[in-house]
Amino acid sequence: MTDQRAASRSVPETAAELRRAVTRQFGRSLHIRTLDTGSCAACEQEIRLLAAPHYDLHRLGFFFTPAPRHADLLMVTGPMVRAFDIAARKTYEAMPGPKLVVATGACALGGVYQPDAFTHGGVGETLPVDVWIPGCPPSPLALLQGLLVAVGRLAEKVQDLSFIQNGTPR
Amino acid sequence: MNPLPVLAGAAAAWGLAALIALLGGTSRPAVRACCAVSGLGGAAAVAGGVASLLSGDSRVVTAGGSVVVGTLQLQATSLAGVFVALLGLVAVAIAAYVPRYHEPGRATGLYLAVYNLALLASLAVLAAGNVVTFLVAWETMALLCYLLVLRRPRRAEAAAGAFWFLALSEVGFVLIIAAFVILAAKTHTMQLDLIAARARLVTGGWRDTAFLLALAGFGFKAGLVPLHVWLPEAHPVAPADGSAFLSGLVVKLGVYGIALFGFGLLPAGPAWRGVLTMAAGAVTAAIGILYALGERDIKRFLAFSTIENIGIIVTAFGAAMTFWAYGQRLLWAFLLLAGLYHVANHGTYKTLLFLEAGVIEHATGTRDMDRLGGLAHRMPRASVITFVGTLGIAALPPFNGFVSEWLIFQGLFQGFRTGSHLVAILIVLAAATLGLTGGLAIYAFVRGYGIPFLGMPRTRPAAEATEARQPVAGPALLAVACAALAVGAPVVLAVLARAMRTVTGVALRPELLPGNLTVIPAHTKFSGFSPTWLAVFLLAITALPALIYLAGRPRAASRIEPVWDGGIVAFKPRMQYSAMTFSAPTRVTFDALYRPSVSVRRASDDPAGRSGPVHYESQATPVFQRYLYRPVIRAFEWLADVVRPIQSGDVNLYLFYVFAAVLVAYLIAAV
Amino acid sequence: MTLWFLRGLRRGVVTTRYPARPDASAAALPTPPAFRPEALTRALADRLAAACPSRALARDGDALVFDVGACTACGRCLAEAPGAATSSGEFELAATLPAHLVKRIPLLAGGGAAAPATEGGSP
Amino acid sequence: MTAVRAGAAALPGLLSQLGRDAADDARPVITVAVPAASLEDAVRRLAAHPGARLADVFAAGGGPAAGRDAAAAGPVVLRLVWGLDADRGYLITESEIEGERYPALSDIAPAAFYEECEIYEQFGIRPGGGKPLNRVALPPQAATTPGQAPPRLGRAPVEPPGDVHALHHVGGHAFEFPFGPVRQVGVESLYYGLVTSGEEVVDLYLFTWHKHRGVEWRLQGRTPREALFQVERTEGLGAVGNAWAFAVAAEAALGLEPPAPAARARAVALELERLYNHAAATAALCQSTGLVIGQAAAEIALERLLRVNAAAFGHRYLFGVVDIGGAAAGPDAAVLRRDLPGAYGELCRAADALLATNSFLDRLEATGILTQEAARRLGLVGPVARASGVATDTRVDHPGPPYAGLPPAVAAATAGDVLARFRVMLAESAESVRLIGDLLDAGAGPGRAEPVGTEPGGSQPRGETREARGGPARAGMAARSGLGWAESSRGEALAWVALDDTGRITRARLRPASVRNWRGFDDACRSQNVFTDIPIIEASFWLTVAGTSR
Repeated sequence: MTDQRAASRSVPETAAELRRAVTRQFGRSLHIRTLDTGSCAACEQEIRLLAAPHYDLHRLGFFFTPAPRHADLLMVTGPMVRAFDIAARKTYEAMPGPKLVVATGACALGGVYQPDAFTHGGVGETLPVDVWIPGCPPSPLALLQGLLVAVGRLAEKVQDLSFIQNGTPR
Repeated sequence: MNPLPVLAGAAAAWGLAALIALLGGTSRPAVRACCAVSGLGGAAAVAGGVASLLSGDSRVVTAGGSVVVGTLQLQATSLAGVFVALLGLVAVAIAAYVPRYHEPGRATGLYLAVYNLALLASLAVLAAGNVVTFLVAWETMALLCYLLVLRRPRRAEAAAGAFWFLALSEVGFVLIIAAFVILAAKTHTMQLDLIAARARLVTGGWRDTAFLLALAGFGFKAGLVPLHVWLPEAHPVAPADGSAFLSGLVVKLGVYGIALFGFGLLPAGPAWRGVLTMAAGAVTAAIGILYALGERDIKRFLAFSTIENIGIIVTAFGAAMTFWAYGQRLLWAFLLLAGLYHVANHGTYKTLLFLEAGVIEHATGTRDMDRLGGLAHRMPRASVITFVGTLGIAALPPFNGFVSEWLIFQGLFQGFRTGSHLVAILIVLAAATLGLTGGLAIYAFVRGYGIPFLGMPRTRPAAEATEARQPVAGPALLAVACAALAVGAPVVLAVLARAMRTVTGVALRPELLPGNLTVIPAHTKFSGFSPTWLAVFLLAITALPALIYLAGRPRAASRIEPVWDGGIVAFKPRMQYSAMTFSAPTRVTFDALYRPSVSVRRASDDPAGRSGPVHYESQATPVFQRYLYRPVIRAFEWLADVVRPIQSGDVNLYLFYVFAAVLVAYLIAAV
Repeated sequence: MTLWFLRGLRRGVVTTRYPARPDASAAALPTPPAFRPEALTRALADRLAAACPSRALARDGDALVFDVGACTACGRCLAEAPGAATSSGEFELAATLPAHLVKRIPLLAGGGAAAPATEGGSP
Repeated sequence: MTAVRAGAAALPGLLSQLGRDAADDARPVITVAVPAASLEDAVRRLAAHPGARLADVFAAGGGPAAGRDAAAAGPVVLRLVWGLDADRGYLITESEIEGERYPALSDIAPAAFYEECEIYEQFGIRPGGGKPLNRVALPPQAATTPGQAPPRLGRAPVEPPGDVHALHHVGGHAFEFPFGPVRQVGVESLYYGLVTSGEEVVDLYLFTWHKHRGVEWRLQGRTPREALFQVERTEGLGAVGNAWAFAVAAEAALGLEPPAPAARARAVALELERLYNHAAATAALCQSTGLVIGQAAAEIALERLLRVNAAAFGHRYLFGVVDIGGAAAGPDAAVLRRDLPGAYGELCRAADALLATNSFLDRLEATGILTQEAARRLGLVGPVARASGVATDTRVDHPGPPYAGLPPAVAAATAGDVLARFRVMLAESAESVRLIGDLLDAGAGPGRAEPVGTEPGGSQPRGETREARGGPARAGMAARSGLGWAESSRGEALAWVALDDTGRITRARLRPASVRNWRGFDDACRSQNVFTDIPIIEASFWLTVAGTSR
């Protein structure tokens, strides 16, 4: 039951606008819900370690919440098994807007599985992804960077990288 | 003003109503007419009851007599006033309820006739001026109630429930007769007020015997544990208004009997008498609510909760008597007042709840909580009304149960004024028991309301329930009464205080109501509160946040989303707490009382560990039936076999029996 | 609990200063490859594409298209062409658009090296 | 490895011969062809054989791999893998099943039940006796909406699953407490049907199909080395164990023998994996008991161990270490010698403090008890089984290189509760550290045995392999097949591979330890627990959903 005007406001078009909305609404504190759509459990382990003493994401104002109702950001791992569609959709819809989706790990980015009868081969086609974090699994540091990029507190770095050794002019 | 004529009017109205029902019960207009008349009678009874509270005891009127029933004497007393008023209120509510509840028909006509006569008989019990009148009225009332319970005699469980009722009622009746006979014999009068006046002629031993007999005898009707077993059997099988009448009034007549002996006829008494009564009450309260938590059938559940409330009232009476023994006249009167207040309150909301139980049963075809659920959406009116009753019986402000229970607690907390350490401790123990009871009562009624009305429907009938054409007026009236009895507490207390002056000769007014709507439990400088202001305050603090929200809520997007269910494919009704699972913790904690027998059948016990259907049963043992009543019944059966030879059918032998009996009688007379 | 408290005090702080300061542990992390266009031929690009188990590499004309997102840093391309690919050492790879993760590496070695340098190299 | 074709009658002789082979440590794997008629009898014999346990049951054939046109359906070949722990060998029985039914194995060997369900879903044949099965891998919508039905390894079931699967109906004074599939933060998706009377757990069942990715189906048509990539990413927290088992199977099929240093490198990785898993389990135990400080201490240890992994092998979770015929990466012995003691020391200190914290131990003691009988009956493996007094450890019972040289001491307990599992894990960690030391002293490094014939397909463009998937081959009595096993941190991981003559996989069977041990989980939960104990029990099992629904 979303009236159109309000909907257009609460779900911004561009990720940049969304990030501004997030910063405006939550200041610098954000609550994170994770969603495993068929990962190999390594990504989950790395996400758990984010709260461990070595990385302690609370110092950056991030918190984990088990209830999507309280979540502002959804960290999705795994290649989005088709059997999981309902749960994924329910979880995303249970989150209040504005909300961010972070595709986490190579599976979620379409690296390990190809689209077929079992999986979508990535979360991109099921959920509106705002930030993509590569890695198999992405290390906690990579995850931290991804989260900071997601809330616009760190500039995206990869788009300026060429992956050309000893920087041949691009 | 003399209330008797008014009460006579009520009696006449009920007689007339009975007649109308008998003649024209098959036609809807006649049923309506019958109920209208019956309701008028009820109104008259309310008026008469209040009048007798205010104007004190009337003279004893001898309304003629006959060889059969002895002289018929009537008196409107202040002690009975509360009960009379309650009788009237219940009658009005039921009169408003019946036309929509019962389909016209011969059975209905008969039933309504019996019901109105039962009202009449109850009134006679309360207005009885002498022993014979009382006993005759009492027995008539009991038999008529038996017929009420037996509305559907074809049903086995109906017959059984009705039998439990009648059997225990008769046993009680014998004890009551004995009690009255002792008093009448020792005071050489049948007239109740004279018995009260000459009570000091009765020597201590006889007096205590009479009281104990009365306590037991009326205890059967009031439902004191372990004499309570008929309530959960009889209430479910009676029609809703019938069980409302049973719980709302008939059990109160038992309470009236206890009050009559404890405060009217034999006020003076040793401390142990009060302590005993208090203990009986406390035990009754605790066990009643614990058993209520074990029930799925709404009516059985309510029946057990009635037992609990009776326990609370009797505890108050017992404590009052104890205080008298220690010369605490103020607290004596105060606790009697509080107990009577609770009588009125319980009569109100319990009647309401039973009537609503009837609505639910008609709308869904079941009384099993675990087959209901989600009725709040389907039956908004019923759910609101029931909610009021639930708040009342759970003793939560701003409704009436809270006021009277608060007063009772405040009275018990002053046990230290007895000066005796032992007794003080006992009274505080009783208070603690009532505390536990109160807590469990809230738990029980969260369950009793939440399981049927909230959540998702557990069965198709519950999902398709509708409250169109279901009675509303009666319960609604009682809901209003619940609120009025709380908000209008100062007025109620003023009236009751007036009555207490008549009954106990103690003037409570200044200590009780210093004005400004506060209520002081008997002694100033102990505690005090204002039910009225509390109600206003509560309304304010609930309304304020709502207003703030409505004023300041964001105009932006607002979505209504389903409950978060962990992302499962479909959230099913079987995934909700049921009545039995909700109360499982108590079954675990108090398993010594429940003695549950658990049976589990699960596919996963297969050695291969295959998962599949599960069935889990945890049945509480009916302790009292099994360990108390069954042996007694066995013993009587045995006894019957033994004495059968006496009844040989030989006329000469019978003549000899007569001779022997006369001889024995002479000998007793001579001694 | 005092036991735990004291242990905690003795243990001291282990928390990283990232992102304020770089974190030393990042050095040991597996990272996507970086390529040397000078060493890449079409044939080699095809071999790399075949060797990549996660389809992160593909040849498009005279460019090696590298999808960093699909890369699992498994190192098989490094094993396949030690001269042409090395570990990039980049782990801060979060992107706001999938397009940002797709890189075109010109094939400057072997046949037709000059022409694709402009066409293939421009992003 | 000896492959024998014989009837069930020859079994006793084979078993005795097996014992002799075991004497000279030949790692015997015997394959016996048992006709379907005498299968039941053979199962009885083997179930009665001392020290024999049914390690795995799986099927092959029954139609073209990757389930394309079902016209070409051949007979289904049913394989039972028996771990003959006393005789230090494995025995595989092969039976061709014609028609829809085969003798109900789980009536004789209950351990076979889960696999019976799998086989029904994947190959459409079901055990006789008509007992209901459970849904294990394929989602319900696969049954209801035929359009969505994912491909199967064999042919689709003939009977509608509705008649075959048991209904989870809860009756009486209990209700189903739904938990999942989306659960706490940072845990895998899994659905618990938690049947409770309000207090104690009456019953518990698991739905794991939310994560079924059809891995075994994916592996078909790939070369073992390509497949290895997928195998490692099937159960990330068991990457080395599963990859090793798979590699051993492929090596057996290809006739490869990894060089000794490479074998030791694998073993180092495997023990490191065991270490960090047990550290992670400790952290999870603290979390489930609400002991946050203990959790932090354990997580410090865990993080340091993962960093040791990264420094020694280049990957925090040791992906890409195992290779077909050897090890792709070798340990940096210097780094290990320098950092491992410190990291392990963290774990020891955390463990010591935990074992001195009564509020913690009280939650563990007598919680989630799993009887020895149950552990045996359900064929459990690894620390879970060992904590219940079933001391199976393939490193000792079926020693391959390098464990034949330096056998570990098997830690075992009998209590079978959470505390026992915790203690077993701690003891194993100590043993792992010792083993790593010995392995490094013996010398461990990367290396690879080149196949006798050149291994094909290794350098083919992906596109073609997509086409080639499944290929023409029938995975019936495979020409080249092999069985592999490894003692992963969760217990015995098994793999079986059949290759066609181009060296591509026609049927690959992965059986991570999680598949077995989840079956003990509900049993442990039902034993006198209230439902706040369930997270503790789950942590003590430390299984992955990814491993069981693969």
